[in-house]
Amino acid sequence: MVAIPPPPPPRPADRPGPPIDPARVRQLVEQFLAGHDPAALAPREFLRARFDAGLAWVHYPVGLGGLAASRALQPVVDASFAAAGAPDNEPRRIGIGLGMAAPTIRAHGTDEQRRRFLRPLWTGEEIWCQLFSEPGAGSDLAALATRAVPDGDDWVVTGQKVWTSIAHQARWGLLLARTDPDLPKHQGLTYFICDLTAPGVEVRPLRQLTGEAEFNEVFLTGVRIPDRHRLGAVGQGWQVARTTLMNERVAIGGGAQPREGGLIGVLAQTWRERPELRTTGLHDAVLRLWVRAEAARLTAERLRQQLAAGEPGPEGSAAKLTFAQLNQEISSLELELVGADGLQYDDWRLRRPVLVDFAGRTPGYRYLRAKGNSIEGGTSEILRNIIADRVLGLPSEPRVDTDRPWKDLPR
Amino acid sequence: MVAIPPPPPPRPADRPGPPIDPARVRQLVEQFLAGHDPAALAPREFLRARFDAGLAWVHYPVGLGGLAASRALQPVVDASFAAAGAPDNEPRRIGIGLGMAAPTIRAHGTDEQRRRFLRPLWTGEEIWCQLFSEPGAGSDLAALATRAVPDGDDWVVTGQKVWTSIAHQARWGLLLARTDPDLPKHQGLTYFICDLTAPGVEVRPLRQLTGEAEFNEVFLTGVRIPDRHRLGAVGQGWQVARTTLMNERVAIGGGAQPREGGLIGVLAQTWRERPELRTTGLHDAVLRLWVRAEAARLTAERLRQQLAAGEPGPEGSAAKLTFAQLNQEISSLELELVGADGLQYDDWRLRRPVLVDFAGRTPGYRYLRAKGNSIEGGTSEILRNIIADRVLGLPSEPRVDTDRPWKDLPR
Amino acid sequence: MTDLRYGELEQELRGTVREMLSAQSPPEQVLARCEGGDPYDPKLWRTLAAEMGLAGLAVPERYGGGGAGWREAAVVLEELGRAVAPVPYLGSAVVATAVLRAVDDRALLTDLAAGAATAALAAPFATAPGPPTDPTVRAAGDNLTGTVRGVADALHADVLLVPTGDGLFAVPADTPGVGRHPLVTLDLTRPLCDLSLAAAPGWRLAAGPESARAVAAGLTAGAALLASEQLGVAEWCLDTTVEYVRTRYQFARPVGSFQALKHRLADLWVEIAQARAVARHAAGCLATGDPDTPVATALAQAFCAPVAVHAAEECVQLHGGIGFTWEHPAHLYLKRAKSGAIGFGTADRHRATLATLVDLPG
Amino acid sequence: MTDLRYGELEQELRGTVREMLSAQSPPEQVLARCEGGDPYDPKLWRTLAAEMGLAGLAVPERYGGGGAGWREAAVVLEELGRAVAPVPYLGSAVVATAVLRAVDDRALLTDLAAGAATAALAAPFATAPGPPTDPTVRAAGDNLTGTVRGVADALHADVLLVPTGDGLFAVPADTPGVGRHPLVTLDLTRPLCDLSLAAAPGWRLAAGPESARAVAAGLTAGAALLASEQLGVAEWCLDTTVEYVRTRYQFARPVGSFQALKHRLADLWVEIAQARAVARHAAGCLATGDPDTPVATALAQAFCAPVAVHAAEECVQLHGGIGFTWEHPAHLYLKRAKSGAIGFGTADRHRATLATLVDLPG
Repeated sequence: MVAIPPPPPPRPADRPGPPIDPARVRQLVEQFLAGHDPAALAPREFLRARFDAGLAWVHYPVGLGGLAASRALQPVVDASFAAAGAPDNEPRRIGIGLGMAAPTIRAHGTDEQRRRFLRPLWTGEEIWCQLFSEPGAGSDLAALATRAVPDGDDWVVTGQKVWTSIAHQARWGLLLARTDPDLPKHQGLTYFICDLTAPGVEVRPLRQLTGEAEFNEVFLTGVRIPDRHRLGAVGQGWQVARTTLMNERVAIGGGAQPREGGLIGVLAQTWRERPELRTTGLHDAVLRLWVRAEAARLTAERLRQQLAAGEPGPEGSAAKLTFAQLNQEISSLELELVGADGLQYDDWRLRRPVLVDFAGRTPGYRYLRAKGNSIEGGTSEILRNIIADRVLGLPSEPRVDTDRPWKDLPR
Repeated sequence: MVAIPPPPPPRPADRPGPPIDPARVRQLVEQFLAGHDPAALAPREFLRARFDAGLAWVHYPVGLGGLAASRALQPVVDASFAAAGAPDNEPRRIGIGLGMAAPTIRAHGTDEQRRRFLRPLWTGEEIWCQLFSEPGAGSDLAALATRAVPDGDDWVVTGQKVWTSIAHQARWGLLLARTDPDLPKHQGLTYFICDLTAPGVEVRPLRQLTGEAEFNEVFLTGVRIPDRHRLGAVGQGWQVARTTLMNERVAIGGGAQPREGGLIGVLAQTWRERPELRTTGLHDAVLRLWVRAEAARLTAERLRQQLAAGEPGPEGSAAKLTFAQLNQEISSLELELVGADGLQYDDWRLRRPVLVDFAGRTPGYRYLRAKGNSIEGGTSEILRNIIADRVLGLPSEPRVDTDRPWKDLPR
Repeated sequence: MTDLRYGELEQELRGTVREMLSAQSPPEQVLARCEGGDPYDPKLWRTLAAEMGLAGLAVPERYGGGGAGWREAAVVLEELGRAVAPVPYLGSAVVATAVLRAVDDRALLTDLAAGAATAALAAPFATAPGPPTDPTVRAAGDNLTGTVRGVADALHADVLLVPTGDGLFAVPADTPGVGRHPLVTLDLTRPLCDLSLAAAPGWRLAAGPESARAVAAGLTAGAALLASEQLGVAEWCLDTTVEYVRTRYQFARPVGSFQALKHRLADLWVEIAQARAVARHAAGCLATGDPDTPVATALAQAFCAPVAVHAAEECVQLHGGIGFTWEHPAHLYLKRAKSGAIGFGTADRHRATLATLVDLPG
Repeated sequence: MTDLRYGELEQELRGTVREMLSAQSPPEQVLARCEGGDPYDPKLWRTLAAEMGLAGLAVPERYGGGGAGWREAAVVLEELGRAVAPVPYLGSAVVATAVLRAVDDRALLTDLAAGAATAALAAPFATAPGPPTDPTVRAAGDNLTGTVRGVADALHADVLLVPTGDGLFAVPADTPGVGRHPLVTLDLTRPLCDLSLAAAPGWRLAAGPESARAVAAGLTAGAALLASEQLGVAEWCLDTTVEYVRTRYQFARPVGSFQALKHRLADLWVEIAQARAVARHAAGCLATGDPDTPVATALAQAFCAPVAVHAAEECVQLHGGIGFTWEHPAHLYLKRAKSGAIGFGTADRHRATLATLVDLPG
């Protein structure tokens, strides 16, 4: 639940390897499979070997799970492995590691850090979480208060983080902490890799209005982090965090959807299967949402075509904004459509899901969970600010927080 | 098209007269009518006599057309005169005089000014207009640039005013001008009564997107205004203007409406009379607007009941906001409903109407004219600011314009 | 035109109820009760119904009631909505009371007025006022058999008012043959249950058209006055949000100083001011038996229900992360608002009713 | 999935058209033409149609056309919408061209491609694609009699394509027996007229089902590509508004720095980005004869028409007083947008079409 800062400056690319085409990459997978029978090897061993063969994420550098190849080849590799019945690394379960930690470590880590962390990250042996948001720093992430104080070769960290997905299963956390409160807020931050098994780390479930606890609060009390687990220079935390957050936004942008993919499909199905619920007024409402959902789908598709053609557009923030609005309106209408059935819920007991299951539960759950879509990963208000400022180039509001020492800011 | 400043501090009431009840006031009207036969007297003579009898606006002081009676008695008086077939002063035609000039002169004028101006204002012999808005000072009225420079016993005024209803027929204008550009913007203003027949005053029609020119631009070039036509102290213009604008808001709040009064009635009538236009989708849209229009009507009625009971509520700004939204949405839907007929317009020729005739023209005219409802008399954006600041007490935005000399403000 | 203001006595009543509720049942405590699995607060209900005598507000004085009528009950409901209070006021003191007034049942009305009994109409909470639907309970003599799904405020009621094809019956809720099966509800604060009757003995309150009229009176009163509860829900949501954004700082400013939020909250305030007029009109019409009551009731539900939902949704959103948590009571209001938008029929249903009533045919 | 991007050639085409339009027909000049009573700009049309060869973009190469197809014509329409240009491109180069392609009329297509003639389908502008309606013109031999109301782009056309109960006819517009009666239109920039035919001689282009198919092809192309014109209208409105609020100061700040306006403009930008994808999809489907064309077309009109209206309304509102004046061109866009929302059927009509096409029955 954080603001998304401006995109990072492009980092010098890792040395490109020799040109590789789809046929070549398929050949490499075949060669690998010839030497590594997925049916015979333990999944973890198989994945480690795949990483070492450069077939994990082919656009990563050689030696770090990749072939320095084009990112566009990755689906070819994945499809080839899937066709062979090979185990995957359960990408949705380790989404934060793959989507946010890996690009950040790749871009800002030392060689030692990249060697140490990327392999078990990719294989799923080590799960990652993000320790950014705080109770007092949500949209205004750069105002965060968790302190990191140097002590010998360590940093001693104290503070509270919230909205931390999967922290209860994670080994490592991407931690943003304040190392100099006398500087303006963006300048006094440093980025660390925090061992969640270290003394002083306490993870507590954070329950949502759905009854579930998808997230956690993480209390850090005198946690010692060795300086070698600092990512980027002291005071450069905000720049490093940009990489993490940009990749969060891309991750939320999501994959291709068929027509009626997403919640509109659930609504349409109910409409078709339960004619007794239909009224002329609700018919119009269903059609209006269908139109908007289809427009949003085509817009996401257009964005994907542009990205694939190397023409990134600014529609990413817009896609998330629209996704939240539609999910909320569709699930709200669904409850009205099902009427009396909508008065019930399936289960209020505290649960700890790793993934959100919109389709598998009741209309009431969808309605409630969708409320989070406009808060998590950047509120809709912050996304509108981003579009207004960066896409439309509208003048800034008067700012009162960027030039003064962090410690003097009202809060 | 101006912002509405906070309400003025209550002015010490004029001396209250003896208590008067409805029966007594009816008796006074009867006595007056016995001496002044409306069928025999010229309307103007009749109205002058009525004013002199204190039966013009009974809540005004004795000698200024009133009886220092309760305002609630005015409808009794008006009804009695109407029942006798007496001429009225065409109140809609002289609305600015009655609604804005009169209360301002009454509250801030000298005794001489009140004696000079109120009688011909009320009888309709002298029409008034308002010279406030400027091309560069719309929502931010207090930033206006028209300069008034003292010269002997006169002020010499130069500047440009816009959105001036009825200036082409008016004798007098309520003028707000800058007398000290070195002061912060609210402090350097002075309020004048401007003779529109004076040399240097040029009135030009200002055409709207409807094709009509309801308004005017007024160019003031070295116009001399005697100091005795200054209303209030030098530098007190903003305080005086508050009285004018508060009364504008009350005037826009308007009278009681029956169910389906206003544009919703036009839409409902079309719906009923032209069944061939109906579709299920439009049905829902019509019903939704009917619900909102009826809610708005009840809200206005509640406000009126509160005002009548001496409990003024803050709903005045809200009523105007809602009125604009509903007019715009209803007229928009009406165009969609009439379909092919909506592609036509009645007449684009430049006309100079004094009153807006929503019901008498085509759906296209209603659609276009309603666009002005959210601009004129305070934009909807300014009204939302007012509600947020004064009703909800939300914190102010950072201000950059209130403490610096007007001449140094960016514009 | 009905009087749309609040009278002095109504304002006093409001003050008393609000004070009691904030002392005895703040939202945090309601949340704690919900977590315990049974939100119903018998002590609170006793205070309201018996000690303060508010269950009898709409019961005629000759039966020991306040004789004050629906306008006052509506004020109580505003406060109950504002406190998201888990008591069966709407079901017993409004719906059942209106039913019993229609059949002029001295004994039960006297018990209700005294707070000695709580009653519930055995109809699904989602039932809109309107033409009667086929009853799902049949009577064999005075013994009733059948099921009614999703009934509000019945779980702790003493007496059930049961419509059947053979008239309206009263059935003591603890009679053998009466089963009450609690549902897991979206709204944690208004328990629903399925009723099953297996030859449960009762007694007839009315037959034929009088029975249908009584049920209709109950549903109309419920729908009309639910609007006031919704108004209270909306008011709490707006007030709480305004307070939060005044004190929550981001970017070194109170977030309530950001104009986009200010405008949204201003729009919400406008909606709520309208909902107030609409709800007062419905209560006023009901109180005076105004012929406009059916229109006023349908309007109230078509307008006020969505306003409450909108207010609760903005409350959650503008609280940011904290509004999405279980520990903040905002969600109790969201769930109450959204369920209330289905209770006594959806806004869509009420717009369809209006189409007929005000001659805007489809 | 269709290609939703703009190709390089399309971007070049856009640049050329935009440059020409901003030089030859800025909005201020369009306004001046409208004030003169006849907005049609024959010189501009000659430049577009004959000199730049854009009228023939969708005419097959064998008839001297560009053979490029509908995607490129859609780009031209975006620019024409952006310039609110008073030329009959939609009527002649899209609708009539699609009709003539359907009947493969070499002679007329050749003339259209060369810019030597302008044609119009004699159907009311408000006609949606869909089942054919009863023709209002009847044929006696080759002589046509009847009236057609509210026809777009026909006032200055050379040839009228007239559907009758007896097939589709071509009628030279200057033939005796043809009356064209200009209407006072809401949209000042797209003239409409009533056509009256009194035994006007023509020749038959197609009979029976082929005639109906040709008319349907014309209306579908018109509806699908009007979305691109609407996109252009919306883009101009957003761009112009953004530029205005950047430079208009009130309260010593650019009004575009006020967050409420920023959020509204951000929302509008999001809508327009969606309209772009939707309009590209419709043009792409039309270009490839995709079986999804009917859905894409109905979607395009259901979505893009309201976006253009919304953009134009925000443009007027956020310009404050100046946006409400005649002298600022914003109203030309408002009128074009609102009339376009009726042209080829309203969004409501297209939603009803979608209900059938995507199996969401009422």
